[in-house]
Amino acid sequence: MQRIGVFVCWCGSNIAAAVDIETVVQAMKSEPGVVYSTDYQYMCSEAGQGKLKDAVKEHGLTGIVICACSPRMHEATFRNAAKAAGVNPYMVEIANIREQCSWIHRDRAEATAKAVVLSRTAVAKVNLNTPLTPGTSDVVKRALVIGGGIAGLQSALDIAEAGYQVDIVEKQPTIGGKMAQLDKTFPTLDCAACILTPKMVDAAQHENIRIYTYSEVEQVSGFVGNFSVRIRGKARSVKADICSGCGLCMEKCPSKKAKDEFNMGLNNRRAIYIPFAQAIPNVPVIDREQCIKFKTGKCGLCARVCPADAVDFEQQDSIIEERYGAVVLATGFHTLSLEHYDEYQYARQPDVITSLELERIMNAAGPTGGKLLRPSNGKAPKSVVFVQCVGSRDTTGCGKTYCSKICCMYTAKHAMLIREKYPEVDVSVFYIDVRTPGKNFDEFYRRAVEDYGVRYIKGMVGKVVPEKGRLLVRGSDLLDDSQVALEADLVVLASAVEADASAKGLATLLTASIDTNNFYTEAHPKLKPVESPTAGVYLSGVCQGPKDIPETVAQASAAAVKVVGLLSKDKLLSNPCIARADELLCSGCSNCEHVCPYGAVSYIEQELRIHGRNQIRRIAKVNEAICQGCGACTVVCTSGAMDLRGFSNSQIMAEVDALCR
Amino acid sequence: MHQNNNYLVETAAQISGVNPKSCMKCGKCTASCPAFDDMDLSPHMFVSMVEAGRIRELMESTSLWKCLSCFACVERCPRGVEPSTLMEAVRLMVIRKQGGHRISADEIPELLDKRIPQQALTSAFRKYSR
Amino acid sequence: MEHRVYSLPKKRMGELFGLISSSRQLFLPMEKGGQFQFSRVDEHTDLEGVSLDRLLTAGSAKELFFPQTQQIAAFRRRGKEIELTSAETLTSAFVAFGVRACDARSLEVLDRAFLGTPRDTMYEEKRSKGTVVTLACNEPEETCFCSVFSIDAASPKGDVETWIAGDTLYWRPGSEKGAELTQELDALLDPCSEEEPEGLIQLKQQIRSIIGKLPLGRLSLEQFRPEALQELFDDPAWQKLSEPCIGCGTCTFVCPTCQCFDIRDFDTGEGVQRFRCWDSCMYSDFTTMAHGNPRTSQVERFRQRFMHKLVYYPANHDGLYSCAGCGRCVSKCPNSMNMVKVMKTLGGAQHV
Amino acid sequence: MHNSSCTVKETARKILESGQAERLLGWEQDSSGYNHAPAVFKSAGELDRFIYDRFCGSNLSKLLARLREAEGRTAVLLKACDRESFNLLVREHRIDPEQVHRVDIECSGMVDIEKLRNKGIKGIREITESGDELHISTLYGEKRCRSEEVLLEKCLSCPAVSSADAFDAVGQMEERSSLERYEFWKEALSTCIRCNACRNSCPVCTCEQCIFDNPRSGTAGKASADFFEDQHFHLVRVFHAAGRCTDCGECTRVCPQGIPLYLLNRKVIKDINELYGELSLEDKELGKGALTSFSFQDAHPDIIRKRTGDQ
Amino acid sequence: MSVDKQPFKPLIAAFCCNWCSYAGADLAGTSRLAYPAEVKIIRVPCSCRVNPLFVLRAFQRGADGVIIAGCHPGDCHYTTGNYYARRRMTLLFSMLDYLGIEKERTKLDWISAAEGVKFATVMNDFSKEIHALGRNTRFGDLRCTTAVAQ
Repeated sequence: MQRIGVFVCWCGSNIAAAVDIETVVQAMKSEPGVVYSTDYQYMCSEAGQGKLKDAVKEHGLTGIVICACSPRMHEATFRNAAKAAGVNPYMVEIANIREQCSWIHRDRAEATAKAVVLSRTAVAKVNLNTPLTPGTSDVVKRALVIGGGIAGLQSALDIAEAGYQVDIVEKQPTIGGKMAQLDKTFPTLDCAACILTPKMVDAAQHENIRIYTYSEVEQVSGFVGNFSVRIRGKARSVKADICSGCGLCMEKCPSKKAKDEFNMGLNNRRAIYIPFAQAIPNVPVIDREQCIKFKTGKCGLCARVCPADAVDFEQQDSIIEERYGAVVLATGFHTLSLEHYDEYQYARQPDVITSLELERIMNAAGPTGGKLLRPSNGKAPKSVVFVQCVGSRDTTGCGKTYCSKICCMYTAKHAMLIREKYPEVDVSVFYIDVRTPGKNFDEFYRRAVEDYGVRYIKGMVGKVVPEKGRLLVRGSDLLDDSQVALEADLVVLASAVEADASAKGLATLLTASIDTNNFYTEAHPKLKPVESPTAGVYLSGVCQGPKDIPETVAQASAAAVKVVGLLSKDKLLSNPCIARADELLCSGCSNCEHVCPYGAVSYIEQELRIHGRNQIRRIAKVNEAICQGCGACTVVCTSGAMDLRGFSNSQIMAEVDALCR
Repeated sequence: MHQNNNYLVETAAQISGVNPKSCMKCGKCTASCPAFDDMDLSPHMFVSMVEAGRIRELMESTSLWKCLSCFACVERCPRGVEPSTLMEAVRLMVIRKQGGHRISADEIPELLDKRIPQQALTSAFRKYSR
Repeated sequence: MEHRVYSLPKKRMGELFGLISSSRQLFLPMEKGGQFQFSRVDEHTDLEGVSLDRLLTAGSAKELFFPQTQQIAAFRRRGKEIELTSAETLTSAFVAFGVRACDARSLEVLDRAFLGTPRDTMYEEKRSKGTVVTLACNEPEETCFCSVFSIDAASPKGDVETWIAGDTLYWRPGSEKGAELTQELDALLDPCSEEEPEGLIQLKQQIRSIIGKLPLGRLSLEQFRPEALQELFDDPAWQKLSEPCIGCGTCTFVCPTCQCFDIRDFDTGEGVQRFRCWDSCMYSDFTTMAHGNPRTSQVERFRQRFMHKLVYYPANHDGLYSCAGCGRCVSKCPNSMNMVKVMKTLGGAQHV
Repeated sequence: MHNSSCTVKETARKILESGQAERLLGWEQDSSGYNHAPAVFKSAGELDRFIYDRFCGSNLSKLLARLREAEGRTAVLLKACDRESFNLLVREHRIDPEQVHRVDIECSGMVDIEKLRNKGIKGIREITESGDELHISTLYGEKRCRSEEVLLEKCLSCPAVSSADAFDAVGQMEERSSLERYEFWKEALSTCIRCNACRNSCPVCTCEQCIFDNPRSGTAGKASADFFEDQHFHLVRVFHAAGRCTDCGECTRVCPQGIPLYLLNRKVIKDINELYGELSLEDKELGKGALTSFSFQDAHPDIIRKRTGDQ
Repeated sequence: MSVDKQPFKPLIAAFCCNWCSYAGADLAGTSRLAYPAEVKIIRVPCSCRVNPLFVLRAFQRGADGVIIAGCHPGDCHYTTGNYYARRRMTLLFSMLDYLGIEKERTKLDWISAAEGVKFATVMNDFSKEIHALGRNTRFGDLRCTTAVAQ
C-alpha cells in the first residue's frame, strides 16, 4: 500500500478563485492510500517544493499527487523535487485542476466537484505506480553513412569534422553519386564537378573517414548507439592497395561493348573501367559479365599489361563487420523508367532522351565532348522540345503521384544553357505548372523566358511522332486553346525522380519505415524531418523525398548534427515509460511486432518454467533503448501480456474507475 | 421536366463515375485529341466546365457529338480523369432527356458514307438505339 | 405414506398453471431465444411457449435451486470505513413443473453436498421453498441413460409426480410438500377412483419398454467402486480420452449434478459486491490457490471431473453416483467427448 | 460423401504407413452414429476407428495447436472452413508448419444434430445417407430429412455447399433499428451461460492465459450478474478475434445455448471488408491483420454515425 | 424521467493523447474557453494506447459518453499510432452500434495542440449530444451506477 501525499496548489488565485481548495484537501484525505493532504499558494515555488520535501520526510510518503497546473508545465519540476526528497520521480502524478478545471468552469461548486474527481483520479493512478528507472546503454563512437553521393559525403564530412569516425558504404565503384553526372547546377550555373570533386577528395583524405565503394550493407542488428553491421565488399578483381590508377588496363581491354552507365548508356565502355576520370577511388573494376577472361577463360590482357600486377581474377568478395552508434541513410534516387509512356517514343526514338542524358551530352567530359548533338545522327539540332512532369503527378499507377520538385528548375537550366551556347536553336518547354520556390529560383526561370527567349507552353504533349527524320511533337497550348505541333530534333523528357531500389531492402534491415513510394519516412514530418522513426537512424538527401542540391546538403548537415549529438554521449538514457511483455502471458503471436513503429519488439525462444515443467516458448522482448512508449503494442496484445510502464492497463482502468465513481 | 443544375452535375458524376476535381489542367487530353480541329470545346475545357457545373452549355454544344470515343484522352490522362467518359455521360444525359430512338438499323445504309469512320457509326448505333 | 392419484383433462392444464401461479412462483420449460429452459410463468405469460413434449431443457432444473450467479454480500466504502451488508434475499415459495426424473435425482445429489455439514443456507432456502413437480418421460431419447443409475423415468420421484397420458394429466403427490400443493389445487384436480388408472399403467409400460431398447441403457457401473479408485486413477486411457477435450465448461454447466462454485468480488468503484457463481473443474483457473493450481494439465482436469462423478462422490455418499444419466453432456460437448465414452472405456470388457 | 470418406481414410492410412507423419489428427467413430470425437491416430492399425462423414464438424486446427510440443510431424485433416484457421495459426506462430503434414479434404456440408432434433426427430439409432436425403432410424420410427435442411450454420454460406451470402443475416440485422438490435442481443446474449465453449473452441483463442481467466486483467468476470457482463464478454471475445477471425463457425456450432455468435463475428468481417478491403500484399507477406495494419485513406469512425440514421 | 428532481448530469470520459489533444485541452484552458465540467480527461501517451477495454470500462462504470482525441492523421508523435486507433475505434464503434448501443455515445476526433478552440467546440458538441441522448441505460453495469444516479 502506498503512502500518498496530496498537495493542492492555489496557483495564487488562478485555481483558488474557482475551486474551493479546502474541500479538495479534505476530500483527498479519505481516498485510499492518502496519508497526508495539504495545500499551498504556489507549489512550484522554492517554498512549495520545500513543503513537499518536508512532508516526504515527516510522513514517509511513497507517492505524491500534485493538484495544480498541466503536467506539461511542471511535471518535470515536481519529479525533480521528489527525486531530491528521495522518492522515485515516477511516483509523482499531476492532477490538472487549472487548465482543465479552474480556468474553464465559472460555477465554483461545479469546478470544485470536478477538481475532486480529477484529484482522486490521480490518487487512484499513484496507488498503482511503481518506481521506474531509466535504462542506459553505451554508444559506439562511429557512424555509418549508406550512400556516397553528395548527401552521404556531406553528412560524413560534417561528422568527421566533429571528430567522430565515419564509414561510407557506396554500392557503385566510385563515390560521387548522381551529382557527379551533372553538368551545371542551378541557379548559379556553376559546374557540378568543380564543386563536388573537391568534397570527394576531402572525404577520401579525411583521417576520420573510411570509404567502402563497390560495397553493400548486408545485415544489420542492434539498436541506437550500438548497431552491428555486415558489409559485403564486392570483388573488383583489381587490388586496390597496389593499383596506381595508370589506366593502361583500360586502354588495352578488348571488350568494348558494355553500355557506359555513367554516360547513361549513350556510349560504350570497356569491361575493365573507371566510371569517370575523377572517380574515387581511382581504381578500375572488372565488369565480370562483360570480361572475356571471365566469360571464356581466355584473354587476361589487362593482367599482362598492368605494371603493378594489381589485376586479380581470383579476388573474392570481402566481408566487413563493424559496430556503429548511428546510421545515416543517403541512398539517393533514380529517374523513372519510361517504358509505360509509349506516346513519347522514348524507347524507339534515339532523339527522345531524358534530362539526365542531356546532362551527359552537355557535359564537356560526356560522350559528345560537350557538344549538343542528336544521338541518332550526331548532327546539331535546330529545335529542342522539353516535356515536363513525365511520370510525375500521375495517379494512374504508371508513374508517381508526387511532384519531383527539381524538374522545373533543371529544365529551365537546360533551356537556358542551350540558348546561350546555341542561340540559333529553338527551345520550347511544355509545362503544367512551373514550380520555382527557392532562393533566386523564380528569377532564374524568368531569365530563361525573358532573356533567353525560351518558349514556355502551358500544356502537355499528347504524342511524339517521327516524321521525315525529325520528331513531330503534338501538344496543347491551353492558354491559346489550341493544339500545337512542333517539329523538333531533340525531345527531352523530365522523367520523375524515384527512390533508389536499395531503399526498400535497407528499410527492412534497419526497421526504418518507407512510404508507398519507397521514400524513407521521417520520424515527424515537421519536427523530426531528418530522423527516421527508428532511433539512431537518420535521413539525408533524396532518399527521404525529392529535393535539389542545396536542400540535400542542408539535410545532410542536419542529419550529421543529429549523429554528432548522439555520438557525443557516452551513455544513452532511455525513457522508462516503455512497454514490457509479461513472458508468462505472451503467446508469441507477433501482433505487437507488426504495429511497433520503431521495430522495438523482437521475438526470442525462451525456456520458461511453467507448472514445474520447462517449456520453450516464443515470446516478445522489447528493446528498452528503442521503445518510445506509444503503447500501440499493448492494445493489439489479446492476452494482455504487453503493458506500458507509467501508463499500464491497470493504472488507466483505475483512473477510469475513479473518474466515473 | 426542369432539371436544376445540381441535379445535372450529380447525374454527370453518377453516370461517368469520374471526378473532374482530380484534373490538374495539364492539357494532355487536348494534346492527344484527334478530333480537336472539329471541336469548339476542347477536351480539357470539357472537364473544366463539368467541374464548374456548366453542364447545360455542354449539353447544347456540338463538340459533344464530335468526340470519336477513341479514348486517347482516357489512355493518356495522368490523373485518371477520363474526359471521354465524361463526354459520354453528358451525351447520355442529352439522349435520356430527349428519349426515344435516334437511329435504327434500317437507316444505317443511307447514312453510310466513306468519310465516316465505321467505328463511329457502330458506336453511334450502339449508343443511340435501344 | 401412499398418496392417491388425481387426474385433469390435459386441455385444462392452463387453468392449473394459472391457479398455481396465483399463489406461488411457477417455473415451466419454455422456449427462450431458441432454447428450452425453466422460465418464470405469470398471468401475462403466453403459454404457447411452454413445451412439455421436449424431453430436456438446455440447462437443468438445478438452476432454480443453485443459480449460476448469486449475490452473497456487499461491502461499501464510507471514507476509510467499510460497511458490510449481507445480501440475504428471501425466496418466495415456488413450483418447478415438468422436472424430469434425472433432474429430480440430481437434486438428491446436490442435497448431499449442500445440506450436509456445513449447511449451505442459500441453497437450503431455495430448496425449502421449492416444490418439485416431476413429469414422466413419454419419449426418452438415445442420449438417455438414467436407468443405469436405477432411475425410473416412467415413475419419476418428486414432491408431486405427474404423467401426461393421452388427453389426461395424472397427478400424484409424493411428499408432504406435494400434498400441500395438491390441496391448494383441490378445485381442479379430480381424485381417481382406482389406485392406478388403466391409462397410467399402460403409459408406464410403454415408457419402460422404450427404455429397455435405449442404446445406452446397459452401461455397467461395476468397475466404478471405491476399491478401484487407485486403479482407475492410474488408468492410461485418460490420456486418450482427454485428447478431444478443449477445456470449455459446457459439460459442467449443463450438468444437473455439477455443484462447484467460485466466489468472486466485483469492484463497483465504491465498494465490492460479492457473488458466488458456477465454476468448472475443466477450467485452468479452477481452485487456483496461492501456490498455483493443483491440476495443471487438461488430462488431470478431465480425469477429476469423471472420477468425482463416478468414484469419489459415491465413495463419500453411500454409493450414490453424481450422475443422473440425463445425457446433456452427450449432446452438448463441442467435441463429442462425454460421460458415456468414459464409462465405456473404463467400465469393463463388455463395452470396449 | 461416402466416396470421399473412403478416400480420406485411405489417405490417412497411407500417411501413417509411409511414416510421413508420426500421428494423424482425425475423427473417431462413435456408436451413436453422430457423436464422433476428434482423435489422434498413431498407427494405421488404429484407423479402424477412424471416421469421416457428415458429423465431423469440429475444426481440428485448434487441437493441432495443442500438439505443438509433440515429437515428430503431425498430419491434420482440414476441411475448407478449417484451412484459414490453420493459416492464421501458422501466421501467429502457434503452429510450426514444418512439423505439420497438412491434408486438405473435401466436405459437402456437416449436419447439425441440434437442427435434426429441432425437427422433432428423437431417439436416433442410426443415420444413413441416400442422395441428398438422410434416413434416420429412431426409437419412434423411420424418419427422413433433406440433408441441406439440417446443415451447420457455417455450411450454409460455404461456397462448396451453397451459394448463399454469408453476410445477408448481418445485413438484415443492420437494417433493424438500434433499439431492436439492442432488444435482440439482450435476449440472445442473456441466455449465455458463460461456459466458454465458444472461446475454447475458437482457433483464434490460443492465448497462454485468457484475460477472462486472469484476475489481474481487470476483465475477469466469471459471475455474470449483470447483463453488461454478457455483452462485455462477447464484445471482447469478438474484438480479440477482429481481423483474425476466419469465420470457421466453431463458436456457433458449439454454443450449447444456440446463440447466433456468427452474427457478431461476421459483422466485424463485413465491416473490415467494406471499410478496408483486401490487405495490401506487403501486409500479407508480413502476416499482418486488419487491425495491425492501416492505410492513410482509412475512413474516420464518424462513418459509423452516418451509416444508419435511426435511434 | 419527468419526476427526476435533478437535471441529467452526464459523465463523459475523454481520452486525450499527450502530445496533441491534451495540449489542445491545455490551450483551451489557457484561452479560457469553457466546456462542460462533465467532460473529464484521462491522459494517454497516444490515441493508439486506448484499449477498447478502457472504453467499455468507462461505460460499465456509468459513463454516458466516451470520446477519444488524438493527433491529426500525419501528425502523430509516434508517426502511426492514430492510424491504428482510427481503425480500431471504427470497428469498435460499429460493433457497439450493432449491439444496439447508441452510436452517438462514442466519438473519435483529431485535435492538435494548437486547436484550443476546436477542443472546446468538440467537447461542447459532444456533451450536447449526450444530453440529448440522456442516461446510458443500455450499456452500463447496474452495480456501478448507484453513485452516479444519486
